[in-house]
Amino acid sequence: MAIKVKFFASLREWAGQSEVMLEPEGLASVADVLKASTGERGGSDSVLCALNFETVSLSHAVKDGDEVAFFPPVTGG
Amino acid sequence: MAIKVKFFASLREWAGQSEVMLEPEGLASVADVLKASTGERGGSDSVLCALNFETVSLSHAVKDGDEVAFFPPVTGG
Amino acid sequence: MAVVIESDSFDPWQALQRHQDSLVGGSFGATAVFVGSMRDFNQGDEVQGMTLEHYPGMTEHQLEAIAAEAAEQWPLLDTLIHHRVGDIDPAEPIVLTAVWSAHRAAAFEANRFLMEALKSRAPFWKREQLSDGEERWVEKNTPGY
Amino acid sequence: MAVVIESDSFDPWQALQRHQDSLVGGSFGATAVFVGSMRDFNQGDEVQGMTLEHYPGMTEHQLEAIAAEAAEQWPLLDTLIHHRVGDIDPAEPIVLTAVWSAHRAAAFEANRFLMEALKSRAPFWKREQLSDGEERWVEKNTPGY
Repeated sequence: MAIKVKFFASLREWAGQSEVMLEPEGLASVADVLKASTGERGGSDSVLCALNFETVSLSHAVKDGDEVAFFPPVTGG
Repeated sequence: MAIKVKFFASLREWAGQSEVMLEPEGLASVADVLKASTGERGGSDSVLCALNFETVSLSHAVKDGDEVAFFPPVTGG
Repeated sequence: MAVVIESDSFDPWQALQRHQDSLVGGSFGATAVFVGSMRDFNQGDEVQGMTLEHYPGMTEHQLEAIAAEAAEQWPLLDTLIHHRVGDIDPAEPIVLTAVWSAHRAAAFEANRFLMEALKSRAPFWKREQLSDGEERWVEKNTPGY
Repeated sequence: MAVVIESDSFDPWQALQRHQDSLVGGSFGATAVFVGSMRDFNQGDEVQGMTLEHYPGMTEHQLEAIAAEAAEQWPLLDTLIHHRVGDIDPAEPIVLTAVWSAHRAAAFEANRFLMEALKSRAPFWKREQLSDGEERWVEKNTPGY
Protein backbone atom coordinates (compact mmCIF):
# COMPACT_ATOMS: atom_id res chain seq x y z
CA MET A 1 0.00 0.00 0.00
CA ALA A 2 1.04 3.63 0.37
CA ILE A 3 -0.09 6.98 1.66
CA LYS A 4 -1.95 9.03 -0.97
CA VAL A 5 -1.35 12.78 -0.70
CA LYS A 6 -3.53 15.38 -2.43
CA PHE A 7 -3.17 19.14 -2.83
CA PHE A 8 -5.96 21.57 -3.71
CA ALA A 9 -6.38 25.12 -4.99
CA SER A 10 -3.53 27.53 -4.18
CA LEU A 11 -1.65 24.77 -2.31
CA ARG A 12 -1.82 22.58 -5.41
CA GLU A 13 -0.24 25.40 -7.39
CA TRP A 14 2.34 26.05 -4.67
CA ALA A 15 3.24 22.35 -4.39
CA GLY A 16 3.34 22.01 -8.16
CA GLN A 17 1.45 18.71 -7.94
CA SER A 18 -2.08 17.58 -7.28
CA GLU A 19 -1.40 14.06 -6.06
CA VAL A 20 1.55 11.95 -4.95
CA MET A 21 1.90 8.45 -3.45
CA LEU A 22 4.36 8.12 -0.56
CA GLU A 23 5.88 5.00 0.97
CA PRO A 24 4.63 4.92 4.57
CA GLU A 25 8.02 4.17 6.17
CA GLY A 26 9.12 6.94 8.53
CA LEU A 27 5.83 8.84 8.26
CA ALA A 28 4.18 9.04 11.69
CA SER A 29 2.13 12.23 11.48
CA VAL A 30 0.40 14.49 8.98
CA ALA A 31 3.29 16.92 9.53
CA ASP A 32 5.71 14.19 8.37
CA VAL A 33 3.62 13.72 5.23
CA LEU A 34 3.70 17.47 4.52
CA LYS A 35 7.45 17.56 4.93
CA ALA A 36 8.06 14.44 2.82
CA SER A 37 5.85 15.63 -0.02
CA THR A 38 6.83 19.31 -0.15
CA GLY A 39 9.90 19.87 2.01
CA GLU A 40 7.77 22.16 4.19
CA ARG A 41 8.45 21.65 7.90
CA GLY A 42 5.46 23.30 9.52
CA GLY A 43 2.02 24.41 8.60
CA SER A 44 0.39 27.79 8.96
CA ASP A 45 -3.10 29.13 9.46
CA SER A 46 -3.55 28.96 5.75
CA VAL A 47 -2.66 25.26 5.43
CA LEU A 48 -5.50 22.95 6.38
CA CYS A 49 -5.13 19.17 6.53
CA ALA A 50 -7.61 16.35 6.03
CA LEU A 51 -7.12 12.69 6.81
CA ASN A 52 -9.53 10.31 5.09
CA PHE A 53 -11.99 13.18 4.40
CA GLU A 54 -11.95 14.55 7.98
CA THR A 55 -10.18 17.77 8.93
CA VAL A 56 -7.32 17.06 11.35
CA SER A 57 -4.33 18.88 12.84
CA LEU A 58 -0.75 18.46 11.64
CA SER A 59 0.08 16.36 14.69
CA HIS A 60 -2.49 13.69 13.82
CA ALA A 61 -1.08 10.18 13.27
CA VAL A 62 -1.07 8.56 9.82
CA LYS A 63 -0.81 4.94 8.73
CA ASP A 64 -0.40 2.95 5.54
CA GLY A 65 -3.44 3.25 3.26
CA ASP A 66 -4.46 6.71 4.49
CA GLU A 67 -5.41 9.59 2.21
CA VAL A 68 -3.97 12.91 3.35
CA ALA A 69 -4.88 16.26 1.80
CA PHE A 70 -3.55 19.80 2.13
CA PHE A 71 -5.53 22.88 1.12
CA PRO A 72 -6.15 26.55 1.94
CA PRO A 73 -9.21 27.85 3.84
CA VAL A 74 -12.37 26.78 2.04
CA THR A 75 -14.38 29.34 0.06
CA GLY A 76 -17.46 27.50 -1.20
CA GLY A 77 -21.11 28.39 -0.93
CA MET B 1 -69.55 61.15 6.51
CA ALA B 2 -69.44 58.52 9.23
CA ILE B 3 -67.10 56.16 11.04
CA LYS B 4 -66.87 52.75 9.40
CA VAL B 5 -66.47 49.88 11.87
CA LYS B 6 -65.33 46.38 10.86
CA PHE B 7 -65.11 43.11 12.77
CA PHE B 8 -63.04 40.08 11.82
CA ALA B 9 -62.80 36.39 12.63
CA SER B 10 -64.07 35.37 16.09
CA LEU B 11 -64.91 39.01 16.92
CA ARG B 12 -67.07 39.19 13.80
CA GLU B 13 -68.97 36.14 15.02
CA TRP B 14 -69.18 37.50 18.57
CA ALA B 15 -70.41 40.91 17.38
CA GLY B 16 -72.85 39.27 14.97
CA GLN B 17 -71.86 41.76 12.26
CA SER B 18 -68.94 42.34 9.93
CA GLU B 19 -69.42 46.03 9.27
CA VAL B 20 -71.43 48.96 10.61
CA MET B 21 -71.45 52.71 9.91
CA LEU B 22 -71.67 54.96 12.97
CA GLU B 23 -72.52 58.64 13.20
CA PRO B 24 -69.39 60.32 14.59
CA GLU B 25 -71.21 62.44 17.19
CA GLY B 26 -70.11 61.57 20.73
CA LEU B 27 -67.36 59.21 19.57
CA ALA B 28 -63.98 60.51 20.77
CA SER B 29 -61.90 57.32 21.05
CA VAL B 30 -61.63 53.79 19.67
CA ALA B 31 -63.09 52.63 22.98
CA ASP B 32 -66.17 54.79 22.34
CA VAL B 33 -66.54 53.14 18.93
CA LEU B 34 -66.30 49.66 20.49
CA LYS B 35 -68.95 50.55 23.05
CA ALA B 36 -71.28 52.17 20.53
CA SER B 37 -71.05 49.26 18.09
CA THR B 38 -71.19 46.33 20.51
CA GLY B 39 -72.17 47.60 23.96
CA GLU B 40 -68.76 46.39 25.20
CA ARG B 41 -67.13 48.88 27.57
CA GLY B 42 -63.52 47.75 27.63
CA GLY B 43 -61.19 45.67 25.56
CA SER B 44 -59.10 42.71 26.55
CA ASP B 45 -55.84 41.15 25.44
CA SER B 46 -57.78 39.28 22.84
CA VAL B 47 -59.35 42.37 21.27
CA LEU B 48 -57.02 44.23 18.92
CA CYS B 49 -57.95 47.52 17.28
CA ALA B 50 -56.87 49.13 14.02
CA LEU B 51 -57.48 52.69 12.89
CA ASN B 52 -57.10 53.32 9.16
CA PHE B 53 -55.08 50.10 8.76
CA GLU B 54 -52.68 50.80 11.66
CA THR B 55 -52.86 48.96 14.97
CA VAL B 56 -53.74 51.35 17.80
CA SER B 57 -54.80 51.20 21.44
CA LEU B 58 -58.38 51.64 22.65
CA SER B 59 -57.57 55.13 23.92
CA HIS B 60 -56.62 56.39 20.44
CA ALA B 61 -58.73 59.32 19.15
CA VAL B 62 -61.13 58.88 16.23
CA LYS B 63 -62.68 61.39 13.83
CA ASP B 64 -65.31 61.48 11.12
CA GLY B 65 -64.26 59.45 8.06
CA ASP B 66 -62.09 57.00 9.99
CA GLU B 67 -62.17 53.24 9.53
CA VAL B 68 -61.96 51.34 12.81
CA ALA B 69 -61.56 47.55 13.05
CA PHE B 70 -61.71 45.04 15.90
CA PHE B 71 -60.20 41.57 15.68
CA PRO B 72 -58.54 38.81 17.71
CA PRO B 73 -54.75 38.10 17.70
CA VAL B 74 -53.62 37.44 14.14
CA THR B 75 -52.78 33.89 13.04
CA GLY B 76 -51.50 34.15 9.47
CA GLY B 77 -48.35 32.83 7.87
CA MET C 1 -40.80 44.77 -3.91
CA ALA C 2 -44.03 42.86 -4.44
CA VAL C 3 -46.87 41.82 -2.15
CA VAL C 4 -49.42 39.39 -3.57
CA ILE C 5 -52.61 38.21 -1.86
CA GLU C 6 -53.74 34.99 -3.54
CA SER C 7 -57.22 33.50 -3.41
CA ASP C 8 -56.15 30.50 -5.53
CA SER C 9 -53.47 27.91 -4.89
CA PHE C 10 -50.02 29.07 -5.99
CA ASP C 11 -46.71 27.38 -6.71
CA PRO C 12 -44.03 29.12 -4.62
CA TRP C 13 -41.15 27.85 -6.76
CA GLN C 14 -42.72 29.16 -9.96
CA ALA C 15 -43.49 32.47 -8.23
CA LEU C 16 -39.83 32.73 -7.22
CA GLN C 17 -38.60 31.94 -10.70
CA ARG C 18 -40.97 34.46 -12.27
CA HIS C 19 -40.04 37.18 -9.82
CA GLN C 20 -36.32 36.52 -10.07
CA ASP C 21 -36.49 36.76 -13.88
CA SER C 22 -37.31 40.45 -13.37
CA LEU C 23 -34.11 41.08 -11.38
CA VAL C 24 -30.71 41.88 -12.86
CA GLY C 25 -28.68 38.64 -12.75
CA GLY C 26 -25.26 38.99 -11.13
CA SER C 27 -26.42 41.75 -8.78
CA PHE C 28 -27.53 39.43 -5.97
CA GLY C 29 -25.42 36.78 -4.27
CA ALA C 30 -27.91 35.60 -1.70
CA THR C 31 -31.57 34.63 -1.79
CA ALA C 32 -33.33 33.53 1.39
CA VAL C 33 -36.79 32.00 1.14
CA PHE C 34 -39.44 30.74 3.49
CA VAL C 35 -42.54 28.79 2.51
CA GLY C 36 -45.26 27.98 5.03
CA SER C 37 -47.56 25.12 4.00
CA MET C 38 -50.75 23.73 5.45
CA ARG C 39 -50.17 20.75 7.66
CA ASP C 40 -52.81 18.03 8.02
CA PHE C 41 -52.21 17.87 11.77
CA ASN C 42 -52.34 20.62 14.44
CA GLN C 43 -52.49 20.59 18.24
CA GLY C 44 -53.06 16.84 18.27
CA ASP C 45 -55.92 16.84 15.74
CA GLU C 46 -56.23 15.87 12.11
CA VAL C 47 -57.09 18.92 10.03
CA GLN C 48 -59.08 18.50 6.80
CA GLY C 49 -59.16 22.06 5.62
CA MET C 50 -58.61 25.66 6.57
CA THR C 51 -60.17 29.01 5.77
CA LEU C 52 -57.99 32.08 5.93
CA GLU C 53 -59.84 35.31 6.63
CA HIS C 54 -58.06 38.61 6.15
CA TYR C 55 -58.64 42.35 6.33
CA PRO C 56 -58.44 43.60 2.74
CA GLY C 57 -56.57 46.86 2.55
CA MET C 58 -54.92 46.58 5.95
CA THR C 59 -53.24 43.32 4.92
CA GLU C 60 -51.48 44.88 1.93
CA HIS C 61 -50.69 48.02 3.94
CA GLN C 62 -49.08 46.02 6.76
CA LEU C 63 -47.12 43.69 4.45
CA GLU C 64 -45.77 46.63 2.45
CA ALA C 65 -44.79 48.38 5.69
CA ILE C 66 -42.99 45.25 6.90
CA ALA C 67 -41.11 44.92 3.61
CA ALA C 68 -40.15 48.62 3.77
CA GLU C 69 -38.86 48.19 7.34
CA ALA C 70 -36.72 45.25 6.24
CA ALA C 71 -35.30 47.31 3.36
CA GLU C 72 -34.38 50.08 5.82
CA GLN C 73 -32.66 47.69 8.20
CA TRP C 74 -30.74 45.55 5.69
CA PRO C 75 -29.25 46.21 2.23
CA LEU C 76 -31.81 44.34 0.13
CA LEU C 77 -32.15 44.28 -3.63
CA ASP C 78 -35.71 42.99 -3.60
CA THR C 79 -38.47 41.43 -1.51
CA LEU C 80 -41.37 39.15 -2.44
CA ILE C 81 -44.32 38.19 -0.25
CA HIS C 82 -47.21 35.94 -1.30
CA HIS C 83 -50.04 34.98 1.06
CA ARG C 84 -53.06 32.78 0.45
CA VAL C 85 -56.55 33.66 1.64
CA GLY C 86 -59.84 31.73 1.47
CA ASP C 87 -60.24 27.95 1.51
CA ILE C 88 -57.01 25.98 1.69
CA ASP C 89 -56.39 22.24 1.45
CA PRO C 90 -53.70 20.35 3.35
CA ALA C 91 -50.24 20.50 1.73
CA GLU C 92 -51.04 23.75 -0.10
CA PRO C 93 -48.66 26.66 0.40
CA ILE C 94 -49.99 29.46 2.62
CA VAL C 95 -47.17 31.97 2.65
CA LEU C 96 -43.97 32.71 0.74
CA THR C 97 -41.39 35.28 1.77
CA ALA C 98 -38.17 35.90 -0.14
CA VAL C 99 -35.40 38.46 -0.13
CA TRP C 100 -32.51 39.05 -2.50
CA SER C 101 -29.31 40.67 -1.25
CA ALA C 102 -25.62 40.89 -2.09
CA HIS C 103 -24.62 38.89 1.00
CA ARG C 104 -26.11 36.05 2.97
CA ALA C 105 -26.22 37.56 6.48
CA ALA C 106 -28.62 40.29 5.31
CA ALA C 107 -30.70 37.80 3.32
CA PHE C 108 -31.10 35.35 6.22
CA GLU C 109 -31.87 38.00 8.81
CA ALA C 110 -34.21 40.09 6.70
CA ASN C 111 -36.18 37.05 5.57
CA ARG C 112 -36.64 35.85 9.12
CA PHE C 113 -37.70 39.36 10.16
CA LEU C 114 -40.33 39.37 7.39
CA MET C 115 -41.87 36.12 8.57
CA GLU C 116 -41.88 36.98 12.26
CA ALA C 117 -43.34 40.44 11.57
CA LEU C 118 -45.95 38.95 9.23
CA LYS C 119 -46.92 36.36 11.85
CA SER C 120 -47.37 38.98 14.57
CA ARG C 121 -48.75 41.96 12.62
CA ALA C 122 -50.47 41.02 9.36
CA PRO C 123 -54.26 40.70 9.76
CA PHE C 124 -54.93 37.07 8.82
CA TRP C 125 -56.98 34.59 10.82
CA LYS C 126 -57.08 30.81 10.39
CA ARG C 127 -60.15 28.68 10.91
CA GLU C 128 -59.55 24.94 10.89
CA GLN C 129 -61.95 22.21 9.77
CA LEU C 130 -61.14 19.07 11.76
CA SER C 131 -61.74 15.56 10.46
CA ASP C 132 -64.44 14.95 13.10
CA GLY C 133 -66.51 17.78 11.60
CA GLU C 134 -65.62 20.35 14.28
CA GLU C 135 -64.46 23.83 13.26
CA ARG C 136 -62.26 26.13 15.33
CA TRP C 137 -60.38 29.40 15.12
CA VAL C 138 -56.65 29.04 15.60
CA GLU C 139 -56.14 31.17 18.72
CA LYS C 140 -52.54 32.17 18.34
CA ASN C 141 -49.42 31.57 16.35
CA THR C 142 -46.58 29.46 17.64
CA PRO C 143 -43.55 31.49 18.71
CA GLY C 144 -40.81 31.85 16.12
CA TYR C 145 -37.86 32.18 18.49
CA MET D 1 -31.75 13.80 2.59
CA ALA D 2 -29.93 14.49 -0.65
CA VAL D 3 -26.56 16.00 -1.52
CA VAL D 4 -25.92 16.80 -5.17
CA ILE D 5 -22.66 18.06 -6.69
CA GLU D 6 -23.41 19.66 -10.04
CA SER D 7 -20.95 20.30 -12.84
CA ASP D 8 -23.65 21.91 -15.02
CA SER D 9 -25.82 24.92 -14.33
CA PHE D 10 -28.93 24.04 -12.32
CA ASP D 11 -32.26 25.73 -11.62
CA PRO D 12 -32.74 25.88 -7.84
CA TRP D 13 -36.52 26.39 -8.04
CA GLN D 14 -36.96 23.34 -10.27
CA ALA D 15 -34.68 21.33 -7.99
CA LEU D 16 -36.83 22.33 -5.00
CA GLN D 17 -40.05 21.43 -6.78
CA ARG D 18 -38.68 18.07 -7.87
CA HIS D 19 -37.38 17.25 -4.42
CA GLN D 20 -40.54 18.37 -2.65
CA ASP D 21 -42.66 16.19 -4.94
CA SER D 22 -41.01 13.21 -3.22
CA LEU D 23 -42.17 14.33 0.25
CA VAL D 24 -45.53 13.56 1.82
CA GLY D 25 -47.67 16.71 1.44
CA GLY D 26 -49.25 17.93 4.67
CA SER D 27 -46.40 16.62 6.81
CA PHE D 28 -44.30 19.78 6.65
CA GLY D 29 -45.42 23.26 7.59
CA ALA D 30 -42.14 25.09 7.02
CA THR D 31 -39.56 25.13 4.25
CA ALA D 32 -36.50 27.36 4.55
CA VAL D 33 -34.27 27.82 1.52
CA PHE D 34 -31.04 29.59 0.70
CA VAL D 35 -29.63 30.11 -2.77
CA GLY D 36 -26.16 31.56 -3.31
CA SER D 37 -25.56 32.96 -6.79
CA MET D 38 -22.50 34.26 -8.55
CA ARG D 39 -22.18 38.03 -8.43
CA ASP D 40 -20.47 39.96 -11.21
CA PHE D 41 -18.72 42.15 -8.63
CA ASN D 42 -16.48 41.21 -5.67
CA GLN D 43 -14.08 43.17 -3.48
CA GLY D 44 -14.33 46.20 -5.71
CA ASP D 45 -13.65 44.35 -8.98
CA GLU D 46 -15.79 43.22 -11.88
CA VAL D 47 -15.80 39.44 -12.09
CA GLN D 48 -16.27 37.74 -15.47
CA GLY D 49 -16.25 34.14 -14.40
CA MET D 50 -15.38 31.73 -11.65
CA THR D 51 -13.99 28.23 -11.35
CA LEU D 52 -14.98 26.17 -8.34
CA GLU D 53 -12.49 23.48 -7.40
CA HIS D 54 -13.51 20.82 -4.89
CA TYR D 55 -12.22 17.69 -3.20
CA PRO D 56 -14.30 14.83 -4.63
CA GLY D 57 -15.22 12.36 -1.93
CA MET D 58 -14.50 14.67 0.99
CA THR D 59 -17.06 17.18 -0.31
CA GLU D 60 -19.91 14.67 -0.25
CA HIS D 61 -18.69 13.24 3.07
CA GLN D 62 -18.64 16.69 4.72
CA LEU D 63 -21.99 17.80 3.31
CA GLU D 64 -23.66 14.58 4.42
CA ALA D 65 -22.13 14.98 7.89
CA ILE D 66 -23.40 18.57 8.10
CA ALA D 67 -26.91 17.50 7.06
CA ALA D 68 -26.82 14.69 9.65
CA GLU D 69 -25.75 17.13 12.38
CA ALA D 70 -28.66 19.43 11.48
CA ALA D 71 -31.08 16.50 11.66
CA GLU D 72 -29.77 15.63 15.14
CA GLN D 73 -30.13 19.18 16.41
CA TRP D 74 -33.56 20.05 14.93
CA PRO D 75 -36.67 18.00 14.06
CA LEU D 76 -36.32 17.98 10.27
CA LEU D 77 -38.34 16.03 7.75
CA ASP D 78 -35.83 16.42 4.95
CA THR D 79 -32.74 18.28 3.75
CA LEU D 80 -31.50 19.15 0.27
CA ILE D 81 -28.08 20.50 -0.69
CA HIS D 82 -26.93 21.27 -4.24
CA HIS D 83 -23.49 22.76 -5.02
CA ARG D 84 -21.97 23.69 -8.35
CA VAL D 85 -18.37 22.89 -9.29
CA GLY D 86 -16.33 23.79 -12.36
CA ASP D 87 -16.72 26.89 -14.52
CA ILE D 88 -19.49 29.25 -13.47
CA ASP D 89 -20.84 32.38 -15.17
CA PRO D 90 -22.15 35.46 -13.36
CA ALA D 91 -25.77 35.14 -12.18
CA GLU D 92 -25.63 31.34 -12.09
CA PRO D 93 -26.59 29.63 -8.85
CA ILE D 94 -23.68 28.18 -6.88
CA VAL D 95 -25.34 26.63 -3.86
CA LEU D 96 -28.82 25.64 -2.70
CA THR D 97 -29.70 24.53 0.82
CA ALA D 98 -33.22 23.65 1.92
CA VAL D 99 -34.86 22.05 4.94
CA TRP D 100 -38.41 20.90 5.54
CA SER D 101 -39.81 20.81 9.07
CA ALA D 102 -43.14 20.91 10.90
CA HIS D 103 -42.42 24.38 12.34
CA ARG D 104 -40.63 27.48 11.17
CA ALA D 105 -38.13 27.99 14.01
CA ALA D 106 -36.46 24.65 13.27
CA ALA D 107 -36.52 25.29 9.52
CA PHE D 108 -34.95 28.76 9.77
CA GLU D 109 -32.27 27.74 12.25
CA ALA D 110 -31.32 24.45 10.62
CA ASN D 111 -31.07 26.03 7.18
CA ARG D 112 -28.80 28.76 8.44
CA PHE D 113 -26.68 26.18 10.24
CA LEU D 114 -26.33 24.22 6.98
CA MET D 115 -25.06 27.25 5.09
CA GLU D 116 -22.65 28.44 7.78
CA ALA D 117 -21.26 24.91 8.23
CA LEU D 118 -20.95 24.45 4.47
CA LYS D 119 -19.13 27.78 4.15
CA SER D 120 -16.63 26.90 6.87
CA ARG D 121 -16.16 23.15 6.39
CA ALA D 122 -16.98 21.91 2.89
CA PRO D 123 -13.87 21.67 0.66
CA PHE D 124 -14.64 24.08 -2.19
CA TRP D 125 -12.32 26.79 -3.49
CA LYS D 126 -13.25 29.70 -5.73
CA ARG D 127 -10.98 31.16 -8.38
CA GLU D 128 -12.19 34.39 -9.96
CA GLN D 129 -11.54 35.63 -13.48
CA LEU D 130 -11.57 39.45 -13.41
CA SER D 131 -12.58 41.59 -16.36
CA ASP D 132 -9.04 42.94 -16.71
CA GLY D 133 -7.80 39.40 -17.40
CA GLU D 134 -6.35 38.80 -13.93
CA GLU D 135 -7.18 35.59 -12.05
CA ARG D 136 -7.18 35.18 -8.29
CA TRP D 137 -8.12 32.70 -5.60
CA VAL D 138 -10.80 33.95 -3.22
CA GLU D 139 -8.89 33.91 0.06
CA LYS D 140 -11.70 33.55 2.53
CA ASN D 141 -15.45 33.61 2.89
CA THR D 142 -17.28 36.60 4.30
CA PRO D 143 -18.56 36.03 7.84
CA GLY D 144 -22.18 34.92 8.12
CA TYR D 145 -22.95 36.45 11.51
